[in-house]
Amino acid sequence: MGKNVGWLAFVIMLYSTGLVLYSGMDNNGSLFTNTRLETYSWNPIGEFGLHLDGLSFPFAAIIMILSTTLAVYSMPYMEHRVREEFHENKKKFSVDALNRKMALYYSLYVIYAAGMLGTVLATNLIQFYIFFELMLIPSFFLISEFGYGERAKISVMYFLWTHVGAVSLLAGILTVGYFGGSFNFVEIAESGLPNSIRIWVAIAISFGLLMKLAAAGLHVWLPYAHAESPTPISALLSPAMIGIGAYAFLRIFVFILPSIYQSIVMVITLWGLLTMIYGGLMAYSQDDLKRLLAYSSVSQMGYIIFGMGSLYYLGVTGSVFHYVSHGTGKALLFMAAGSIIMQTGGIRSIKKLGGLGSKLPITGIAAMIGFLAIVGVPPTNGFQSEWMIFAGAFGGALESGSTSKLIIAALALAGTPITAGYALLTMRKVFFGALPKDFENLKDPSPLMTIPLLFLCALTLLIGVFPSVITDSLIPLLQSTFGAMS
Amino acid sequence: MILLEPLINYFIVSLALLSVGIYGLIAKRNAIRLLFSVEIIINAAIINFVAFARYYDTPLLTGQTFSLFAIALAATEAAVGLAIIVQAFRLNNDIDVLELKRLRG
Amino acid sequence: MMVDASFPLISVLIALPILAGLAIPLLFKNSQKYIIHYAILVALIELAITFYSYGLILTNGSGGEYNFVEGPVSIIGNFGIDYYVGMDGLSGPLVLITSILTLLVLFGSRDLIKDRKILYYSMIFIFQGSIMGVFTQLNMILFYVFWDIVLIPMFLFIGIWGGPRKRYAAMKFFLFTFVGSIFMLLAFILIYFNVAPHSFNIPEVAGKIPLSLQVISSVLFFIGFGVKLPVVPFHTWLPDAHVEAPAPISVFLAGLLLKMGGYGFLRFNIGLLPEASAQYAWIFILVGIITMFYGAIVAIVQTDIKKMIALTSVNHMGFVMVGAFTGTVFGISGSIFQMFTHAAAVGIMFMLSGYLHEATGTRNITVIKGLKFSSPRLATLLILGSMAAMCIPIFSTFISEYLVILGAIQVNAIYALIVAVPAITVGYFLWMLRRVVMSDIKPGTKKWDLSNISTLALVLYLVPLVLTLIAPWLILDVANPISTFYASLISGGAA
Amino acid sequence: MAEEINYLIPWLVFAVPILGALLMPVVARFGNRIRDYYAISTTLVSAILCALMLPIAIAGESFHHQVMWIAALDITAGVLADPLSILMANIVGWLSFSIMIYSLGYMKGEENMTRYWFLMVFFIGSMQLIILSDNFLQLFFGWEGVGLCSYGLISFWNKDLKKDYVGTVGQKAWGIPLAFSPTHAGSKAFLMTRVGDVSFLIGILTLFFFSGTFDFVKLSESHGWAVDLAQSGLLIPVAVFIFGGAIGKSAQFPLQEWLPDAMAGPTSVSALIHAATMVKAGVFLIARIGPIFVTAVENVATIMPFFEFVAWIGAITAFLAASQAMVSKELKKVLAYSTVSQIGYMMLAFGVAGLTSDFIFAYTAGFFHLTSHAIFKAALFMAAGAIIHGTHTKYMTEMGGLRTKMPITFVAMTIAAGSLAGIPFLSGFWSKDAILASILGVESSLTLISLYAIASITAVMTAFYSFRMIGMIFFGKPSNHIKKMESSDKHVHEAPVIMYAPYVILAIITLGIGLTGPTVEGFLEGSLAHHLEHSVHMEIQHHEFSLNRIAVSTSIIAVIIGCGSSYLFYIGNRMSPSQVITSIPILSKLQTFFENRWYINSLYYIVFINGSLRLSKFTDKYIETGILSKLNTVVPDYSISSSKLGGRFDRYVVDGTATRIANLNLFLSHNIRKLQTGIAEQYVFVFTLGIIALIILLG
Repeated sequence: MGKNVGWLAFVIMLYSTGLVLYSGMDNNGSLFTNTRLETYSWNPIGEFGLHLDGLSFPFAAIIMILSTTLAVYSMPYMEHRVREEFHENKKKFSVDALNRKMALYYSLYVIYAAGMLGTVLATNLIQFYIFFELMLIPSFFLISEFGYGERAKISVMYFLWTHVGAVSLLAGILTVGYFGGSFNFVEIAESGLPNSIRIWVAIAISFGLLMKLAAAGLHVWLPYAHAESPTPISALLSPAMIGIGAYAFLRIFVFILPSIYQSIVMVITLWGLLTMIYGGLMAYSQDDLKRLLAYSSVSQMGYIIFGMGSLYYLGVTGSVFHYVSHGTGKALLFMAAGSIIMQTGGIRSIKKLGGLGSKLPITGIAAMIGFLAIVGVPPTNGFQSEWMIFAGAFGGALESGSTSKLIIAALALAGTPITAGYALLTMRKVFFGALPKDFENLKDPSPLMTIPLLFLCALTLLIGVFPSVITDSLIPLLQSTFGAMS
Repeated sequence: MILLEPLINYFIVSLALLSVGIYGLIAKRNAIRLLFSVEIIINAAIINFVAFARYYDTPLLTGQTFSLFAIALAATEAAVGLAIIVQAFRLNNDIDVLELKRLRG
Repeated sequence: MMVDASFPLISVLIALPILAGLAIPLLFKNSQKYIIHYAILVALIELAITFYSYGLILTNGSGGEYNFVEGPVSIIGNFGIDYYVGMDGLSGPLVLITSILTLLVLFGSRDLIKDRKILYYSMIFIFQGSIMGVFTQLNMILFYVFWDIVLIPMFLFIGIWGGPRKRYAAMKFFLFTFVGSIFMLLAFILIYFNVAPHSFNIPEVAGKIPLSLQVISSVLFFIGFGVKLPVVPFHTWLPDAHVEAPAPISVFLAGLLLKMGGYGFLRFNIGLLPEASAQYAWIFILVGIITMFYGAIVAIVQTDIKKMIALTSVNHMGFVMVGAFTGTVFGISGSIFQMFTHAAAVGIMFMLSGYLHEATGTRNITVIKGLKFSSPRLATLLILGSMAAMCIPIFSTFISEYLVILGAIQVNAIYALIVAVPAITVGYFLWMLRRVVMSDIKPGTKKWDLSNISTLALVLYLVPLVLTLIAPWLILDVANPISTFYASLISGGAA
Repeated sequence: MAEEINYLIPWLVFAVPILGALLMPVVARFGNRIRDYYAISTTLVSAILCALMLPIAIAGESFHHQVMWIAALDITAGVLADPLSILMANIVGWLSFSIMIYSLGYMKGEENMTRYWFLMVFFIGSMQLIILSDNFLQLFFGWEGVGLCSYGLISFWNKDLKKDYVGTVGQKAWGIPLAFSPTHAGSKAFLMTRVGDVSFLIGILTLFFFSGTFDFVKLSESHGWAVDLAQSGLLIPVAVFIFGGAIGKSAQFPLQEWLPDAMAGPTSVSALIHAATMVKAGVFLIARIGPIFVTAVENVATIMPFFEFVAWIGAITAFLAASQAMVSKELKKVLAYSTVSQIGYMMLAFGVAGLTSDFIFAYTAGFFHLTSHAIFKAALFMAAGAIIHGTHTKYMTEMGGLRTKMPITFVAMTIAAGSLAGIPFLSGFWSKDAILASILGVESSLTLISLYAIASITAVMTAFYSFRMIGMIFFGKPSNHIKKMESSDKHVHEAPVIMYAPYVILAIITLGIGLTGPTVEGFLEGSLAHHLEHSVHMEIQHHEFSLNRIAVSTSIIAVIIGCGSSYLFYIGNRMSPSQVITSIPILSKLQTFFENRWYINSLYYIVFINGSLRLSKFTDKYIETGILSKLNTVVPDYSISSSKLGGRFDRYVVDGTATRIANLNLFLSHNIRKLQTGIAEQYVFVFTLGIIALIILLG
């Protein structure tokens, strides 16, 4: 079907998004309160189930929405990329080669989205791990096939780093699964774990997940993977994929191993704070636009980790909500970066760019809203998630009455202007100021790219003003779990 | 019952014959002399057979039947030995045992 | 309630290939055109019988004890050597993979083996028959007999159709295994004499061996099967044998011969000597772990792709070793499952290395460049194959590996560290893939790619792997009863 | 009688501008003229709606309507139209309407005006949202919306051309340049207000945790939260943190550096945002939460330190800004500094309200000064815009003798500047006098004296710089810049009608309030008293308006000294100011100190901006590339080398043993072979030896 294989992928994505949204809000119209469960027997390991409840709905919804919009966005972008690649290694360009490449791209793309969705809906630890790896392989191929620079080396490094994390997660999961009685989330009894094992389980699982979440120290792979992967993929990779580490963290620690969760909360909060500050600082000294966005993802993941460490239901809601807002915001930014790269013929260094605001208005607006979402300025959903995270942090600190936590919460909040700093700095350097002379004839990319941009802007603002879309089903669930915990 | 000679005497005779045969084998270089000494050794064995059969196994006398076999055996062995010696002589017209060592390891 | 078939099923399983093999020289004296079709036909029949028998065991879940037992028919009366066969949860999957692999090897050898076909195909069938014999024999001596019959065709395969140093490799292979089997025989004899009503039959002997004897015979078995399983000190024959053996044969070599070692450990060490195995389990597990790490680390630096894959199978066999001696249900069923999946995973890799040799004329990883451009189909299959070998969750090698690790964790949580081995495996496979597949092509390399049929043949390797991922109960339902039985033996012994 | 106005009006006051702004790009399709009129009409509609709400304020009731927002946390969004917010809404509404008309003339001929109108209308909408919202969260929405629009409008000319720079280009303080491009100034404004908002957020969230709600009405009704806060010693910090938001937004002492640089934006923007509305948002916030805190606490003593803090911040800012205004050469910068200083006054008033027993008096003084300042400062800015538009320069030194060329602007500007200076019978005089009088009411004498001293000195300085400004622009000889313009027949002409009409009207209003000062103050006191009684349940003692003699005398003396000295220098130019300064060394040192903005700006840059950039460079160089990305090279190399070692070990040791065993066999077989010599005798000999050995053994 030639080049419009993209539309096929788009239709598939749209259908599954519809399913996810429909199953989210199916009973008596009240939004997202019902939980949807299907199980199949997979006998020696437990049962293979797909479960959509308050916690997994926001993740599933954002993953599907992002992949649908990016499916449309990547049609013109990938065609441009493939032509550029053919031009690069001087091979004669033929239409069927293009079709084959696009078909390969879209097949990997759909598997990648399915992998992510699978992880979020899994009800069984092993099934979760299988999707966790399944998610990794298509992205490995996408980077090695369609990336920039020495993509082969980078994709191998990316695969290895994440795989080492995944393997340590596997060790943790197996221990939990064995001592906890079974692998199904519902049946795992935390009491089964002897307390000599607990520390090791906590270390193994959190090491694996924080590697995935690119927390400070374990984030080395992220900037390389993002800078070198094709933009639609990094737009999907950075918000959706590394955020799944947060989902796993909540699902495993908060819901299944609450007592271990309580013991490691302090470490998690501090690590989140460190990641926030570290990611933000690193973003200042980057010249490559995509690397800067990668470091900003590291810092945003710091927010999510910090939210998870607040041991207060509002904080955790905030971190889940921040996954959503970072998802839309960061996707917007990467798409804007993509359209800049496409229009300026592959220039990514900020020093060479400038004054694009006048020539690329829609990209400029989208980038602005994307940055606002990350910084957490009210009309966008970034603010909702931010105030919830910090309300949770303060709530947790005041509830436990420990002033040290209060100071950490205040410090974290004081750290937010760093994000505002690099956001405005990049905005100023790329979109305002003098327009370099060879960008005279630039104009906004084809509608296929601008419509997704505008759609995501609208989505960001809509969720920003009406957050109940996400929080209605999430908060009661977390309130009951945290209630049971304390 | 007639007084039988004590078995040991027959035993001494065959032992003497045996030692003569062995000495012949070891000392002599001529192949035919080797054959003689082998024959002597076989006869010593036969004496033993007969003696033992007479003393221990009177009704069946299996020993004596066996000595007949042994005599036949000695004859065949002599024939074969002579054939080999004739061939050896034809090959290197000398039947000195020390020379015939092409079969070593 | 063991199952019994109407006709002597196992004897047919053993006799059919051997007879077919012997018939080949007679049938195809003059024209060799139809030899491959004949061979495939025989293999298909064999496969059908195996499926039938396996299905019977699977349906009424009687993996725990011996099925299709053909009573002890004494061959040499007073020495206790009698023909006594049966198939249980342990030998079921292995018999299944044997017939699957034979069919696939025939497909593979169709275009890789050109000369002296008659001898080749007859040897293949004799090999298959004897392997069937090994897995189903319940009499120790006959087990030893079939054990050594297997060596002959393999020695010929490596010796005749092998690579440059084929004589050295064949000799080394034969000697290593043969010496190992002597120790095994010694152990059999020791057991024979120390059991009250002298007998070589495993069922009769089980449970009556005193502890002191158990220790000695477990050491002897260790040497015998260790050589076969390639446990670290005795593994040097494997890389040489694989490098020299032609591609289809190394599929047989890795796929089936190594399993004989594993089968031996499980059947004899665990089955007959539970108390000794329980007491010295930690030594065996330690050796297994050393094998794993050693295989993985040495594989990193190999330049010949076949040697690398050989060392990977050393690594995977380490898993079998560890799984067997954890003495837990998960561990043992995991090691059986690992034997099944490893055969398919390494099978495809060896066939691919054969085709790689065809395509680029060399197997040196550092020399081959840009396979992605010169032969795309081969590249994709190579990637999928290495995925299977890396135990990535899309193939069932992951399930077997995780079962083994789970079993190991049950024994002692420290063993969770063996999770690092797959990480190293992933490391060197990816490094190999990067250098071979994804690097830029040197101008002027000729384009060569797999024909449709051979691609189909290779994909068939992956089918069982994906099937058992989706439905692991296909194997585990058969393996579980026997592993629970063995686990009870071990825990009984150790407790 | 609150019910009869239907409940939609308060919602529409801010909904109309916000939705109108969002539709701006669509309307722009139909042509520029339609777009301009559309923008102005939205502002007019919102202003009229505010006027409709006035009867409630006069009657003294308040109207409160709520709707569910985040159901799970039962957070509601709502509208609270009580006398305070209605008065404030009207001031903002009408002033922004007049500025919109002014900007119609001022921005004629500029490109991408759609963005300008979008931001202006959106700004007005979010300002109304701040004023009318009934809870902190919704207020925060408006709060950040206003910050966003000011960022957009300050960096409106985002091509960063040299002419749009604010501040003289060459000037440096401690190595930090004091000239900023519009986009830089915009980001600076946004960042500084962002720091304020962060502390505001900390305050709200802690309050939310203790009280479980954001609603003002709920906060003022149940006082449990205040008791818990006081117990855990967090009452003062929470209040201070919330006040931090006001400091950021209204450019008070620690965070005042962004307002002078916000002049990089068009003057109509400065008029709207940096005079009339945005900077007042902080003051409005204190006016909103001040009474709540006072009533919530049993005895006022516990909250006293907070109000003292507010008063002192106000006083310091007033003094600081006034000093810098005296030396600034740029027209708009002077006005900016004066705005900061006047807001300092208002903060001082609201702070003092908390300190005195009679809360209402200082409260109305602050509010009265807020209204009067809004009016005359807007007029000043608009007039300044007209002058800059006419003379194409922003430096007062390049102006002079314009009173003949721009008579109307001269008259209006002098009235407004006079009211700023506090000339009697102008609105500024009454409101400043009320503040000075309210300071006298403070209990503790020490704070009273010091605050009063600072307030009066600032009054002198204000009088000085306002008349210096009038002198430099309208009196004296025209500068050579003007002469050059005259020669090249680009005459300095009066501003068009559409530009000078708004600020002439405002000047007239200032004059009107000036004449009827006491009655206006009385009206305000009445409605605010109602507000305090109804919405905050504070008991108020009504008292008759009386002119405080000391306050009046000090303000008159201050005006005489200030205007007299500036008259000498600039209007009558008896002495040239530069001579005086060079002759007295202290004065010249002071001047450079004030010109360099007390080095505060440079301090911030060195510590925060350059500090964090250097820190990020350091982390990037050492931690990131130094340690972490080494991991990517070290780990693979290490594993490869160890595997090489393993490979060699495997090849030689393990394989070696196997070959050695093989060689051993060969060696043995070789030697044993020699034993078979082929000589028969030796065999027989050995044979016999064997037999003999056997016999011995068995024997």
